[in-house]
Amino acid sequence: MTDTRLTPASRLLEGPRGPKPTRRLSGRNIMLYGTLIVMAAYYALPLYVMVVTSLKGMPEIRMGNIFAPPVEITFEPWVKAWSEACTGINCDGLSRGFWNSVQILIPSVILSIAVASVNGYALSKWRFPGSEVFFTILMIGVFIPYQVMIYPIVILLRELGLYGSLWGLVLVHTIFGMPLLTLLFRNYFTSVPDELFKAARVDGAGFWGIYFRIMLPMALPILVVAMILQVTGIWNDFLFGVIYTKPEIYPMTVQLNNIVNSVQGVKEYNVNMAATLLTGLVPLTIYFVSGKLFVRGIAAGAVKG
Amino acid sequence: MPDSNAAPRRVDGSRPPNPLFRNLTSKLAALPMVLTALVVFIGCTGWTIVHSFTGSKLLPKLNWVGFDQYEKLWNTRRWLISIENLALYGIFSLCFTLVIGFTLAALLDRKIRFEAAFRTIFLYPFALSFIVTGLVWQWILNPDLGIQHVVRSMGFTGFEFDPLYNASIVLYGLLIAGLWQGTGFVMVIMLAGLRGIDEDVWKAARVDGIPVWKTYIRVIIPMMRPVFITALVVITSGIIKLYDLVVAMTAGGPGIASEVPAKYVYDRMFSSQNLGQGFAASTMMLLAVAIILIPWAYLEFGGKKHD
Amino acid sequence: MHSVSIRSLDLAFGSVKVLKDLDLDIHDGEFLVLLGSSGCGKSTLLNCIAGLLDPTDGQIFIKERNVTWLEPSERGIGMVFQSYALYPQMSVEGNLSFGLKNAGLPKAEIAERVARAAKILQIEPLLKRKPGALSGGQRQRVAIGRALVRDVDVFLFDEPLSNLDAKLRADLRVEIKRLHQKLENTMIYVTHDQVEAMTLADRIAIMKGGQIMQLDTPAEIYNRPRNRYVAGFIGSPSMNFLDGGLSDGVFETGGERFDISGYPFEGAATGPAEMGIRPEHVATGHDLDGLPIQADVTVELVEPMGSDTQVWTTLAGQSFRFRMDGQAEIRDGDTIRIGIDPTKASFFDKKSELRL
Amino acid sequence: MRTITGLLAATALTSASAAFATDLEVTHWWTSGGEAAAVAEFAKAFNEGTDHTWIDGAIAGSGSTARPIIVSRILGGDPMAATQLNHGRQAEELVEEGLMMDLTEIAEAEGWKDVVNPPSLLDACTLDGKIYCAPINIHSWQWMWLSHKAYADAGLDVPQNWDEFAASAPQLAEAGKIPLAMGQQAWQSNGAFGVMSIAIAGIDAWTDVFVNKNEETVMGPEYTKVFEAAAMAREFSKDSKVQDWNLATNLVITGQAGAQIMGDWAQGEFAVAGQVAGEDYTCLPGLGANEVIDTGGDAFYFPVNDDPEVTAAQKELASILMSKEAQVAFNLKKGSLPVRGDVDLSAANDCMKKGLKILADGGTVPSGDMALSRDILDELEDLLTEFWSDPSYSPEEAQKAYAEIISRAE
Repeated sequence: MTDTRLTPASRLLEGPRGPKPTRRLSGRNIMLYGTLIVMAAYYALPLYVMVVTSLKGMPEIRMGNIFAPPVEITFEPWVKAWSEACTGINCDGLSRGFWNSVQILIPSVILSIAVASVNGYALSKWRFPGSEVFFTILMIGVFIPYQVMIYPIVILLRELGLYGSLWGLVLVHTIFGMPLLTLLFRNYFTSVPDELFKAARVDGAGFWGIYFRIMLPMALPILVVAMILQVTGIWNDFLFGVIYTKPEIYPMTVQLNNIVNSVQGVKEYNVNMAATLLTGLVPLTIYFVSGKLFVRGIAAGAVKG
Repeated sequence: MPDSNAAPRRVDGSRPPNPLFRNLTSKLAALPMVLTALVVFIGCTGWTIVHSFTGSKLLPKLNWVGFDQYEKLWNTRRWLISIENLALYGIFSLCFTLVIGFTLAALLDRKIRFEAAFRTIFLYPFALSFIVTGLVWQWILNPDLGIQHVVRSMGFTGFEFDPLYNASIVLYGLLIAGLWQGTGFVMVIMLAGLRGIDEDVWKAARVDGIPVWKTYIRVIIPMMRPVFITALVVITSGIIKLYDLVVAMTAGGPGIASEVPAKYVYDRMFSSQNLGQGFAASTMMLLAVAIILIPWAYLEFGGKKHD
Repeated sequence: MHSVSIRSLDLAFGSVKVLKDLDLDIHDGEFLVLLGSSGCGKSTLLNCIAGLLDPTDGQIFIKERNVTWLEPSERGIGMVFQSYALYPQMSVEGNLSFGLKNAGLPKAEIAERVARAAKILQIEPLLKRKPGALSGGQRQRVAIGRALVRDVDVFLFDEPLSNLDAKLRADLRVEIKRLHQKLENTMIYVTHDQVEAMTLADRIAIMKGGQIMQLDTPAEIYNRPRNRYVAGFIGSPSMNFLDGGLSDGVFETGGERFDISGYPFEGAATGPAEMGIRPEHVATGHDLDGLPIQADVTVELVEPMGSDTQVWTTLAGQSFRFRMDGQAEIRDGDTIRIGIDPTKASFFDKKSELRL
Repeated sequence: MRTITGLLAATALTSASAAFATDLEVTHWWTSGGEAAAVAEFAKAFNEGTDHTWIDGAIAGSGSTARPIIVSRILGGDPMAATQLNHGRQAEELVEEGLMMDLTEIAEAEGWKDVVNPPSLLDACTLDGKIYCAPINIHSWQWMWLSHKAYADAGLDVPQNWDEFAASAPQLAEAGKIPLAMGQQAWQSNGAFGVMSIAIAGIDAWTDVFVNKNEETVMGPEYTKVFEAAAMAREFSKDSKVQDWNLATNLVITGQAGAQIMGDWAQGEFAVAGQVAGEDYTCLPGLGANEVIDTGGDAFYFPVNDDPEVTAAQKELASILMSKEAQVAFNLKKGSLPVRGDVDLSAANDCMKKGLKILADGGTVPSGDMALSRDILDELEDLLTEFWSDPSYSPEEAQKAYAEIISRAE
């Protein structure tokens, strides 16, 4: 992405564009940073509570307040959440779901992004009569609550013979990821100059040639956004995972739900928090690592048109 | 690159090809989208609407009952409360998300130090599922353990803050958690929009002596219309689908004070085994969505001219 | 032999007609410029020739072959775009060879052709660079090279110089002209810049509203514009128009009577008409001798431009401009005598706007 | 030599298929401490008694979380081998659609008709003379659990019936105890109300409402008393800020709360906590007023499966679930009563024995699950959970709304 003309947005992304605040400790600066710090506290508090709690023992939790740092740090809850917590008669914690989640995640992310990017490409560069109608239907689909679709999709998957299989779930993720991702890719590819597309056609490249050789290599910023959105969405999914598959391939969130909701005597908050953090680790890592690319990609694709 | 589009070399270009097969590959490539739109979104929606006129219980059956399900729906207190809740939550959530999201973005855009750190802190909740969000906020808001407990133990024994156990303020409890989870993403969208605005605009405003806050309101925000539309789509679609958070935090309680339509649909379909009723409620939700969206979608996508 | 022929071409986007029953024949090896202001349909026509837009009706022939419904790559054309449209992720070499690879040419030939094109355009040292690391002029050379390697019959240029600054534009213009001299290919060149059109073209087609107003050599278009639109469009500063009436070798305008008996009318020479006279065809000083039309005018505004000076004034109650030598000393308020040679003027019918 | 190996291989093959080990997936929502321990007994009996393996498909939450998953799986054509469902009307349609396996053959072979007590349990599994489910246990809602520690701390005697409890509640509250522990979930509010109806309005009035669906009785004086009592209970439980029933039970176990109205499954929690009936806690069937129990309970259904191996294994599972040993082991852990009248329950504790005695005396009523459709039950749950959580909701209003819902019941 060196030709700045092609993605005007990226040119403008190098740094903040707002007015430059006066230096030093002016009243305005105090207010600015003050507001930011107060807001940051609100956002950071739950994570802090989760971490702190997950490192405490149950007696300490019962006594003290939830914001106090642990007096005695213990990793017991983490071990328990990962490999010992029980649901029903299975006592192997989250570990059994982790690889299932990975197995679901990878094909779902790849397929949903592949389909949506082709859609976005076709909608922006190869419009055909009615293509906008289908797109509008997809856009309205963004707003349809999943609950409405659960039942008909059970029937649909049954008729396709995919019910209960990993591929059935992958298909469901692809379908429900399609509207938003298609919108992202469509907007992004629309911002790619038509002339580039025309040049490629004159050069004899067809639909797939242009897609693979020209468009896809240019789509890195939006691919990052799509990937982040899909990884979080699919990793955090509980409803589809539990309804459209069976226990051997239940995702990690099902175990999380089981750990959090099966109370054995008293609620083990520390184990719950550890389980929560463990489940959130994959998407959190991705956010911490690629947060900057995310903002960039959004600027390049999501906010236009 | 093998290319079916360019492959059939026709010597004679005098006859127009069948319009159906013109750029056939692109149409084939769009097939998954077309099928999804037709079969899943239109088909399943139609199926739902049709079955809302039946007395289906556990299994979908075509035993017609006319508008009975709708009549029952609108006579059900829980449905009415659900709608009211959604409307209230929706308005608050929409306003606060936009305001907070924009404010944070504007603050981050003011050449501050540690921008990346702040941005990450504001955004990370978006990586967490509603189950997690619900769990942690349920805990922080728990009067016997969380904020209320801590404040009381500091000596303010009269302090009361138990939104999850008080029917009249439970929606605000949901809002605190919902905003925590969702504003980060909107902030990023806004930030991206702000970064897309030409610096000359700022210069012009400074030359004209317009105060900063006024520049934002009068100049910058109007320029960010597409950004706000994207944000609006993201926020409203989230509001309409509001379900997981409620289940994770309050399960609709206390009593039925925090019930929402999506939960009504789900519970009626699967727990009460009254599919017809669930479908009727779904249809009403779809209708509401259609009334709001179709004119907008038409303006936004349908009316666009060729250029 | 015609290189490109267009027969009654129509193109409509919905109810908007962009090209209207358009006919055009381009000779082999000709440099044709499509000139017009934005929205006149010139780029649309070029896209139709390239096969990037499907016409609503009509036929397109390239080298006597009907290509109306062929893919762009099957038409034997190369195209250069305004924004260069270089593939950003490919090196210059990759950009040049992309079309050849798509056509399935053997590697050796691809290398040879790329080398040849690079040599012609003097971009050999740039071959391994990415487009982002090139200057505007270099990018446009690569873009031209991309058309060049394809070894095509017809080159299509879509405002290729518009994104460059003035100096570069002039340089590249010359280069394109040289290229044409060397290759002797047919070139169709779209621009809104009349200087480019005049300097480059063998023939210029001036377009307006999806139709060709005039198709002629630059000189013919400059000297004998077919209608008022072409007359006003070509020439900078643009032509002066005086509103009036024609009768018996006399043009009456704003109370003045001009003797125009020397003008070679093509048809009837009576009725309401407009007289067009280019600012550079207005005579002053010694050149006045013997001119049948002369008048004293008051200088209202002076624009010195170095080589010459433009003077704004009023003639016969209408705004009027003329050009003087750059060295002439003249000030606002001065009175000056000017003269017009009617044979250098143009007359247009008031109603049909056609040349008389 | 060749022939011998061939023969050996053939034998190995036949023996392998004869004792083909199948994995049977069993879904249920028993995930609390006592429940999980109980279901482990079934899994153990199945794994040890057959060559097959019990694959546990526990779904935490409650029936309302698990039920859609179970139903979707069955409809989706990829069902589990066996699943927990409350018997009664819930599964009726699935049976009618032919999605559930017919157990009649095995039931007749093992004489379920003769051993299941009360027979109503098996009736609930029967449709058109065929048996489609295996009843597992008898659960009754009609219990109040009282914490000895809480009363000792407050210096009070442990009450022996609802009226005594109601009288003691203000003093308990003064001593810093929550008089009545209640979870926030709707089914708990509804269940507790049902218990109070039978105890306070009496069996006849209750039967008239639930079995005859007579809304006039709801508006009658007996039920007025029930609603007044419920309003009192609401006041007693206002400081009980927990969601789950077992967290509420835990309040009783730890002496933070005086009492809880909850079904006999609460007993499993007391057992897991190592508490002894009569010493650490007291159980009052029918709130000590009307000593009856309903005979709801859990049942296992076996969705139809194309694979004959699985079908055979499903039948083995059904048989094991009904066996005397598994019944005793399971129910002792779960705190519920076995469905067989012919088992030895000498190991049972005080509370279970009370229940068994009532059962033997015929002091049973049908459960709400069997009497009303899930739809109507859910509406009642919505009503009562709202009533229970909103102090401004007057008993009179609630009574009217209740009557209205009953009037629509089929």
